[in-house]
Amino acid sequence: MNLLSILTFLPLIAGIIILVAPSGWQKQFKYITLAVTLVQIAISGYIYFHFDNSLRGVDLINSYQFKEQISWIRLDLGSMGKLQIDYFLGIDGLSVPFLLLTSIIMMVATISSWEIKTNLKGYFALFLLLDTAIIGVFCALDFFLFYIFYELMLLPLYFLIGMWGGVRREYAAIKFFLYTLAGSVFMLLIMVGLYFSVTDPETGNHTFNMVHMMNPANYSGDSIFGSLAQQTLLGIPARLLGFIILFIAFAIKVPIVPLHTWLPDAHVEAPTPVSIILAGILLKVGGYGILRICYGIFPDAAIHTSWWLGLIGVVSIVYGALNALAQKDLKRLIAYSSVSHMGFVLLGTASLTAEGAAGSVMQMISHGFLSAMLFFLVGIVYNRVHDREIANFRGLANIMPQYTAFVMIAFFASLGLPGFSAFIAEAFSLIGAFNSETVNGAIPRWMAIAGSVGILLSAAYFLWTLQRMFFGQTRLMGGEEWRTKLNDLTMREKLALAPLALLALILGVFPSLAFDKINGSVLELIHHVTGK
Amino acid sequence: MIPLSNFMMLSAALFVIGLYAVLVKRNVIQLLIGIEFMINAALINFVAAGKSDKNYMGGQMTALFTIVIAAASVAVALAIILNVYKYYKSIDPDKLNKLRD
Amino acid sequence: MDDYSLYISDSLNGTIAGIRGIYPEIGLVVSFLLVIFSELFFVKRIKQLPFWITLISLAVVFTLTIKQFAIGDSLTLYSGMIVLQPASVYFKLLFLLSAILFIVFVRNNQQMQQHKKGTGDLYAVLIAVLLGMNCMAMSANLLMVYLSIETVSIGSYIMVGYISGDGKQAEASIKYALFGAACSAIMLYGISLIYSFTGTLNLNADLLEGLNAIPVWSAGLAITLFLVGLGFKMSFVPLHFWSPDVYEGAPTPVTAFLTTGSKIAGFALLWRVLEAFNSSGNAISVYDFQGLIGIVAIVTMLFGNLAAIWQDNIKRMLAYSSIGHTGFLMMALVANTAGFKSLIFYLFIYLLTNVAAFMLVDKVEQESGSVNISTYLGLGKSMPLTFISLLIVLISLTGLPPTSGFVAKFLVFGSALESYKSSGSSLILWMMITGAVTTVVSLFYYFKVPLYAYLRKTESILPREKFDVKLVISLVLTFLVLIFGIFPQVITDLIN
Amino acid sequence: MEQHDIIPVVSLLAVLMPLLSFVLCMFFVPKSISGKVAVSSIAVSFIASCFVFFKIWNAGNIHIQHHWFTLGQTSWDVGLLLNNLSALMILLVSGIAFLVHIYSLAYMKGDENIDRYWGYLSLFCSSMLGLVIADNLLLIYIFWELVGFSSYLLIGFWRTRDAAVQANKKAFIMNRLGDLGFLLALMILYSQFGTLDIEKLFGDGGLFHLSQFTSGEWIAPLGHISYVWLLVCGFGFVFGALAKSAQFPLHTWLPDAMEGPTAVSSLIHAATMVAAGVFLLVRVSPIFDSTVLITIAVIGIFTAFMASTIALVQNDIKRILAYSTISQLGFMMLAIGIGNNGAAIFHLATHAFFKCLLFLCAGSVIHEMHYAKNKLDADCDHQDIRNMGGLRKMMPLTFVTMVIAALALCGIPLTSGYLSKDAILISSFEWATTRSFAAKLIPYLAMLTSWLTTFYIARLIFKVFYGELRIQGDKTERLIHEAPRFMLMPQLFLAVCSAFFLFSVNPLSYENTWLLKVFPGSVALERIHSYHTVIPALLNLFAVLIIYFAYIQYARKEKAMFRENTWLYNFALNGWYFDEFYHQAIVRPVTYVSKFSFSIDRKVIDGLVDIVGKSGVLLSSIAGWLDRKLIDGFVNLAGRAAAGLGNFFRSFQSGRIQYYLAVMIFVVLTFFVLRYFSPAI
Repeated sequence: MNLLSILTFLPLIAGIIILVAPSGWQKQFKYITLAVTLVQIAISGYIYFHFDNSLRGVDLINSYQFKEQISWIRLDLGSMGKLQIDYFLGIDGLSVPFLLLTSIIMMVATISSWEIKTNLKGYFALFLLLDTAIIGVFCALDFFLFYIFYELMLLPLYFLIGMWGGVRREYAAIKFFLYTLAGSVFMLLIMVGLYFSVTDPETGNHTFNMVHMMNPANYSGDSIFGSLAQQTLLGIPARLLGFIILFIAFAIKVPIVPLHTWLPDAHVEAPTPVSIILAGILLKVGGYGILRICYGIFPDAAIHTSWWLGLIGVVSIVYGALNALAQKDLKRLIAYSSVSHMGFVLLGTASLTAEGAAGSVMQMISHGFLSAMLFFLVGIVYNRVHDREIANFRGLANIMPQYTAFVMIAFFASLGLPGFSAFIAEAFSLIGAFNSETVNGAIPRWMAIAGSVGILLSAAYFLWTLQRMFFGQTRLMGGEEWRTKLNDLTMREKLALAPLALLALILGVFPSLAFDKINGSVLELIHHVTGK
Repeated sequence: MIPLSNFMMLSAALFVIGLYAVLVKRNVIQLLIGIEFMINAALINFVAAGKSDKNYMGGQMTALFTIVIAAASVAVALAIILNVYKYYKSIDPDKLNKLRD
Repeated sequence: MDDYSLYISDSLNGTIAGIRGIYPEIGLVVSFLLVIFSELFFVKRIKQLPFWITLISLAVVFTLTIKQFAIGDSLTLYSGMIVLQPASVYFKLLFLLSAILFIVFVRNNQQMQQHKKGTGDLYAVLIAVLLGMNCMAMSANLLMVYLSIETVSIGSYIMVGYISGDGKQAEASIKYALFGAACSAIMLYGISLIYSFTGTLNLNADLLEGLNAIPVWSAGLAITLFLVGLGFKMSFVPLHFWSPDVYEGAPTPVTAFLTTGSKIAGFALLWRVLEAFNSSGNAISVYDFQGLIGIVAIVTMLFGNLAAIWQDNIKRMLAYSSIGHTGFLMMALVANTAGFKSLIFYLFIYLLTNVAAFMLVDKVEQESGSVNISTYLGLGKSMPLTFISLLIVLISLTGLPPTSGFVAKFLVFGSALESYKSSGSSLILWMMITGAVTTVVSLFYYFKVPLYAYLRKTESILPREKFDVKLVISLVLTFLVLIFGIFPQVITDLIN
Repeated sequence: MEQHDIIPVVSLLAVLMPLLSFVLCMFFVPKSISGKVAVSSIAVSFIASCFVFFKIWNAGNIHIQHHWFTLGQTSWDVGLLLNNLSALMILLVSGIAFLVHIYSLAYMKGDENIDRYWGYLSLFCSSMLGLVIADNLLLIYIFWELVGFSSYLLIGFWRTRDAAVQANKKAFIMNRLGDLGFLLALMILYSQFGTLDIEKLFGDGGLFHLSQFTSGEWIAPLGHISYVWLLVCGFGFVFGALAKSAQFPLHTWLPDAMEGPTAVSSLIHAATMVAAGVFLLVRVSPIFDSTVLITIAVIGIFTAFMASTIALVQNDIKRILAYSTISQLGFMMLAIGIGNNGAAIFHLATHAFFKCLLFLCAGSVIHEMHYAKNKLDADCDHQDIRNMGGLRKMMPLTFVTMVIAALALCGIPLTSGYLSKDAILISSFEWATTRSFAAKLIPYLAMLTSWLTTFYIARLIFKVFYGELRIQGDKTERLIHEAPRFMLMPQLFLAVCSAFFLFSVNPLSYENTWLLKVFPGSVALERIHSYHTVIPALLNLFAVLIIYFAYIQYARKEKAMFRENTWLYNFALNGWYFDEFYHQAIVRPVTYVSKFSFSIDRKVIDGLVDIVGKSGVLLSSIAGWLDRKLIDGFVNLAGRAAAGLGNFFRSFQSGRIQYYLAVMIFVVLTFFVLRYFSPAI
């Protein structure tokens, strides 16, 4: 049984066990889920360290690793030929870091789920279903399978936000669902179009295999997305339209500026563990999708639109940071800071340089750890006093010293202090963006300069918050009653925070841990897109 | 002999009268009468056109069947109207609007 | 007189030869008589005898229909009145399946069982309606079309008004009857016009020549009027007004049957007419069917999904959603031959999902008395099994991946894309885009149910869930909907 | 291990020992012995740097590298570059740090979170030492920001004081602004040369020298871009240095940084960190072309002049010294601007000693004043020189050492300050001879600034040590007594270092200081003999006059020559209103823009999305009421957005059968007419 399949379906089985188990076992559900996440960490750790860095993946099908390909659906559609869908899992440099990131974040989210009190059975079942869907998205190499896992992610999140969320949870949940579904339904149309354009070299009938979609030889002459047919849909060249629609579908997840308004609502209303997962991993699915699918399948369109992608990236950075500066609610501030930090991912990717792309993947990993830590920290305060307004707290450092230490680590790490992974990621994204004009002219230099303003703004809003909430004389809105409630970190909370801080530090000091795995695939992706 | 188009004119006129009755009448039964007018208009057409179609007698056959079916549908409709009257105490179609959006 | 004698012997031979092709219909007639007979004499002693007889006879007819696959390509019987093709056999199987599910539903429906008149007559009427549907699937002659539509319509008026427990059902049946009668009258007039223009009733080449000969607008008028009757059965946009009120008013099992059985019959007939027109020379010159269906499909999809947003009554919402699905299905029709397999698959999945949905809605109504979505507060926890399967069914109706609804929509999109490749008309593109947009809109009103059931709490005490046959059947249906989503080839290999 | 290999290991030891003590103090070691751990670690690193200094000075460079990570094709390495500059700096930094550590033992005794103090101090030392010996610009950038971060921690050490918390945020953000320039310069260099290794770039035969500048184009190994980018790269480095060394546009954070403990101010904001800017400029000096050098010189001299005018009127002892540091750094910038890097480094070294000494003495004075204030519990500011006076008798040793330092600052002969200041002034005069008239202005401005320096330091000395103690309350019994032993020892040692003999045998001419010989100036200045004698003489003559004048003014208290509330006085007191200007010009608009963008976000984009997506959740209740109103109307106006459209479709269901039939026929007929009789379809 292939490792990836075990990693993907282990949580699903555990989820079913929890569903079937008598609801009296409230306490055991937590421990079952924790055990599952620990096993997942073991497996993904094993995969990470047995990953052969020299194999490049991306568009070379035989250089994917831990592959598993079983024929799943063979529909005979009469004149439309046989529909061939395979259960095809495999990983390469782009997806292997995300497996480890997902398992770790899931473990931290489980620890933080100790605070959930109502309807534990439903909660942990949905939690594990979400886990399966996310791992599946990162491993799937068959577009149909990818789409199923991609949609499967929405259902549990809708209920997790909807049933355990804050005051306006329904509005947030339905808004999140509608946003993502709107993007993915049009992705379905493109997927159908691609399916009919691509034929599998071995079996000769149409296929969903993403890697076959990446190499232009498999496109039949008259097909819609065939590069030589130059068909146009609604006046726009078909391949460009396909790229734009797929990009929009993933951009909603990233999120980029015009399509980001679901993020603050979803985060503010979601319970802490869910917003940890939402920020830690869900945003990375968008970035991963752009790299793997948009850039992989439509490389020619990617070059044309790289200027626009860069512009959107820069706008996201600056606009997100400015918004974060104006927030009064701490969680909403961190949500907008995530929008700004994910802007770097887009800028790095649009640069189509090795530094830029590797920087953006590194930024996704580092932002995964840091945003999970930030949301967990906000959750700690919120669980104690049920208030997140920055203005209501002052001088927390005096009554919660350890908490302040972790907050300072998290804040300084996310604003890009060297020694932490975010600095390496953001610096190399910007260097790549700046460098791209000499290397391939993808995006102009001023975008890198405008992007670097984002670093300054992130320093501004993080330090301003630190100064308002943590330093100075202790004055709390809730007065004495809050002071008694605001006790310092418990062992459980430290157990969740310490690994994240350590990982951010280790990746900052030894970035080769991540870069060695990513380099091969990034170079192959750049070669695939720009031909250099 | 009278050309087919005259018959078609007559049936068209009858059809429109029936349609008018259906749309305007304040009484469900008169509405049914309107529908019968429309069906008879079709009958005229069938019989008139049937004259030229010698061998299959298509027109006559259809007319016969239509008469039988029209009778059946009217019977069912009247039974339902009876039932409606039991509850609504009126057969004005505008009154029957409990089921609406 | 003697010149007629030539024909009598031929037509007699034709009728005798034709019997071989209509065994299932004969079976239905026999079972119709049996049911009436058992209803009159034996019902005192064995209360549910009519149900069992109907069930057995339907099973027998099912096997007879499957045998009909052996007839190979199309076989015209009774001098062109009906034609038997594998396509119509598939449709017949779908009718039988929806009829069987209807009977089982009626058997477990409290409202029906407590009715003083008993359900024997209902079964008889059902078999008559089934016979009408089979004829609809096979008709090749305009008279046959009218006859079959009328049998099905009159039968369904009776079924809708069967219980007339309160004003609503009576009003529903009168609306259905009047709207139906008016539409069939218009259709009849359309047929008479066609007949007087072309002189023939058989849907074949010379009918087309006749229509080519006359000025284009008059042919257009005749065919448009003819399509009105057809539209009534399928309830696409201009002809849909009756369906929300009738579906809300009628008893739930009948609504389930109407939304599935008679709608599929409508599609079968439209398929038959299109197939007849297209196979005998290109019908485009006479009447642009593709364009009409395209526009109607777009408007129906938009209307069905957008209007459903406001509905609070669950049955009315499902009515609007079935209008939306009609629009989506017409996209498969536009792709004519290529679309047949996706059409049948979608219809089959739509049949299962809709019946399951209505059964679950009926169970919720029966146990908690709430018909409106807003009164579903907190039921999610107290009736877990019901609401989980209702959730899966609604997900399948929306078309989200793990369920078969997604595969169905995917196949229809595929066939539409295929037809776009061959014909290249941008109308099909707009249809696909509307299809995508309306799927997103449909998510919103389908998810109002779990929104109220799970996300909202209530203090009032809630009914416990009773584990009865209806729940078992709906669970089985939900399981099928899920399994066909993961392994669709189980079904598609059967259709070829 | 052969001779050559020990040195890098030792220098690495010098850097890592403070880091070890940072980790120990912060997490493991109890409060009581954290001081000893910190001092011993800095002691070890001081000894190590002495060893490295004597091995490296004038004996060729050492450059070892180790692979850090590969990214794409380029592999990034981490390494040590030990040349004369880094050897000198490593000695300077660890020496002064060692002295300040000893000083802090006494100064910070009794503070409740002392372990955090030692931790932060050790972190600062290790990052500063790392900055000095890093071999590639990325590593320098990393240590550069870590230095800024540790200064943030130390300024905000007493985090209950609001002023301190405001100050450290301001310091960090301003430093971060400078770092943007630095990062931009890095990017330009990387995109042109593909590497950031200093040796490869600027070493002899390095890549930078291969690039040609023809017709507005900068052709380099990897790419060719317009010449402007070379200027931008130069200005990037300058901008970074300006922020770190608190020069003209970005200097306002240094005076506020005085909120931190005085020991910290002395180490960081006088000697080491602020010197990092100068160090960086010298490190990358080959990249500057003439226009950039001119700008550096102008900024330097303007800052010097401005800071000295402000220092004239300040009353807080530490703020005077802060502005004096800014002014002296201005001088160093001037030296770099005129191409005499040697003079800049020489002044940096001497300034480090006497400015650190000034701060330490100020620290002792404040320490005693604070002690006295608590005893009298007078509520006056113990740092304000107007409350001090007549400390000569009570703190003789501090008085002596402070006077020596003051003399060094003014540049009076026999002190190291004289040598380094003269080096700068004379070479600026030599530089100006060949330049245009405007350039000639600079040396005279420099001379004027040094006189102003003499005046404000004299004012400080006389106000603090002469006259009577002006603190409220009864001053009968002896309040102030000499600083404790641990504070005095560093002061005495530094006083010794401020004398001339540490740097050159001949006290009067700067030419043959051992330090200058090693650093070649980037612009060859031919020596004009006359200047070498006339300028020092002129300078010192006036200096003595000014000191005497200040003596009369402040020590004897005859008559206040300067009226207090003139416009000019207030202008200088508030630091030329830069703070207010920045607040109005930058901080308020940025917060305004961010509030504006958030309102866009909430109203426009969210609103737009909601209208499109508004299919019922929010509008349903209102629309429901409207909907019932419309149901009876026959013709319904076209609905609003998607919700409205749904409403519009739904309102056809009026429930009346004839209405249905009428609409149905109407639609069928219109379709038929449109289809066949209108040209449209």
